[in-house]
Amino acid sequence: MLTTQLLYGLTSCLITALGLRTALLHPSLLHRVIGINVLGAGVFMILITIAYRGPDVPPDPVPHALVLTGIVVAVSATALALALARRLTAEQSND
Amino acid sequence: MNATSLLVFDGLLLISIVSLAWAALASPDARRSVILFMAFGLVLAVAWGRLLAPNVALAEAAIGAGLSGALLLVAVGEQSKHTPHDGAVPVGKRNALRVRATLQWFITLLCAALAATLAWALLHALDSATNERLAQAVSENLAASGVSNPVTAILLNFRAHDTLLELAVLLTAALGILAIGTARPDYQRAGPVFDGLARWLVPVLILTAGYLLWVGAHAPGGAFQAGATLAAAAVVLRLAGKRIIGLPQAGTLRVILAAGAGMFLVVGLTLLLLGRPFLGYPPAWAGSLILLIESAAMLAIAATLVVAFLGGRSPAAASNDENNRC
Amino acid sequence: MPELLSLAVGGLILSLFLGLLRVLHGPEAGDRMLATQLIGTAGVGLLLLLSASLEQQALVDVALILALLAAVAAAAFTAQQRNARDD
Amino acid sequence: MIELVSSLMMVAGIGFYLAGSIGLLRLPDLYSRLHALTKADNLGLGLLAAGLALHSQDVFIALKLLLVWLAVLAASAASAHLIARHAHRKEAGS
Repeated sequence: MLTTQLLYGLTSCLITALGLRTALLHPSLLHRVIGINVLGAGVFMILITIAYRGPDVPPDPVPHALVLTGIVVAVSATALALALARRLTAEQSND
Repeated sequence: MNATSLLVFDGLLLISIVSLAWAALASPDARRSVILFMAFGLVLAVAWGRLLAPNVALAEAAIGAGLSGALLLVAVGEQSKHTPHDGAVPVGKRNALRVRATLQWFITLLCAALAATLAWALLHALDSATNERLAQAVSENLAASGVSNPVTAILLNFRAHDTLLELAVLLTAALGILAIGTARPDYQRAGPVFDGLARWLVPVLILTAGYLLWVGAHAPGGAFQAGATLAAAAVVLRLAGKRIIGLPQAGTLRVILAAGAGMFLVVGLTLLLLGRPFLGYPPAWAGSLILLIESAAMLAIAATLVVAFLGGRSPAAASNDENNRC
Repeated sequence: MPELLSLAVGGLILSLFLGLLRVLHGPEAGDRMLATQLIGTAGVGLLLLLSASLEQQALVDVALILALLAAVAAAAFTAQQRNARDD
Repeated sequence: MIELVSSLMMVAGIGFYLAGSIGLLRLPDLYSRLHALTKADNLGLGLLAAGLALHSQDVFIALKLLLVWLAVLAASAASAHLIARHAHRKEAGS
């Protein structure tokens, strides 16, 4: 195991947990959406850390492909969540 | 670069990442959170570059640092305008509050446990001999895939089924947004400085999108990064207060939104009719077929992201739908 | 040359770190946005240096996208204020 | 000789970066911070990119580096102006 992997791996676990906590507990919807995005970033970092093989070896491309699609799915899920939140606000202010 | 300086670099980069994530989540003010989140995305893009993942770094730079931030900023602006009763959550009895505090502690503890378990599993996985089976399979078959960028080969050839379904997920999200909301009102016309920015930024973004699509076959790049960059061009036009942002009207828009998954299916089914497996490209044609599918996917991804930024149907289309219903 | 690249990377990460302090301290949204621009520019410089020292030409493309999209983010920030203010 | 010039340019570039960030951190208000920031954007990145372009000795990469610098230059000029104007309007409005 490389020191780089250790450092990035532990960081990724930390931000995954931080993001999850906010996504579950925060009262504001927008903060929850940001929390889910931070959680996603943590998971992406785990995958890219696993793919890393050191500075002089080409990394494993399979996790990179997973993360690439993950980023795009994450942004569209974020957009859907924001659209839902917006509709919710509109319905509430109609009452 | 020697090992020590890389180590110092990693340390400072990771401290920045954690403190930005922490500050973005802990800040009470939503707009501040979003700005911190954008800075977080910028630093992440550098980290992906550092970990030799340029394909991912491109997507993060376009989406994490740019488009997500723009989406969230617009949402913040609306929230602060519309929610006077924000924070006025009805305060329950003291008992309920105590239950809530206990619950919060419990969930925090669970998250800490999750982090520890993840760390344990990750260290275990990194310690055991790395499994190179998949990476080897990719490099062995790369020559026959029609492209030389391994990530593009995986996405568009080896695991094309997954990417097809992923485009279907994007289509679902776009349809959901179109069903839930109506488009946000147009922005007011921008001043001369903003117009000047848009005048060069939009064409450069469009050219860059084309470059990324083309270069994706043999170097980092591809449909996802290109689609996000193209969407950014439309977002800038929208922000500058232009009504026409190159997005076609209702009917054509739906065709473009479905183009990514649609082109995949057309190519796959055609190959099936010709007696080949579904999406099993003939090696001689693989490169061109991949470029064809990627071009359609780029347009679909860009259209999805622009619809996401607009926030729903255009008001004209929405009133049409109402009329049809009555 | 490798020593120089290390030194330059060190200088830039320090610059990014100082920008980070300003992002965290604010006090106004505009200050944070300016500091985010600095982090973006430092990120662009870091990617250029990494592309030379890790011999990854593609990182220059990443730097270009980062520079362009940081402008989009700043545009979104100000345009949203423009609309929020005027109506 | 080219190596020396390239090294000097890079060192000077980093110097401007650091000066810019220290200014951003130490100066008292948004407008003077803005002034500091432009040093990092224009000169810092410009000298760094020029040094790297000389170092790489590849025309295509040198052109790309130039493009990156121009993009940052134009983008930062416009966004700095916009941010400053909005801060100014916000002050005037409040």
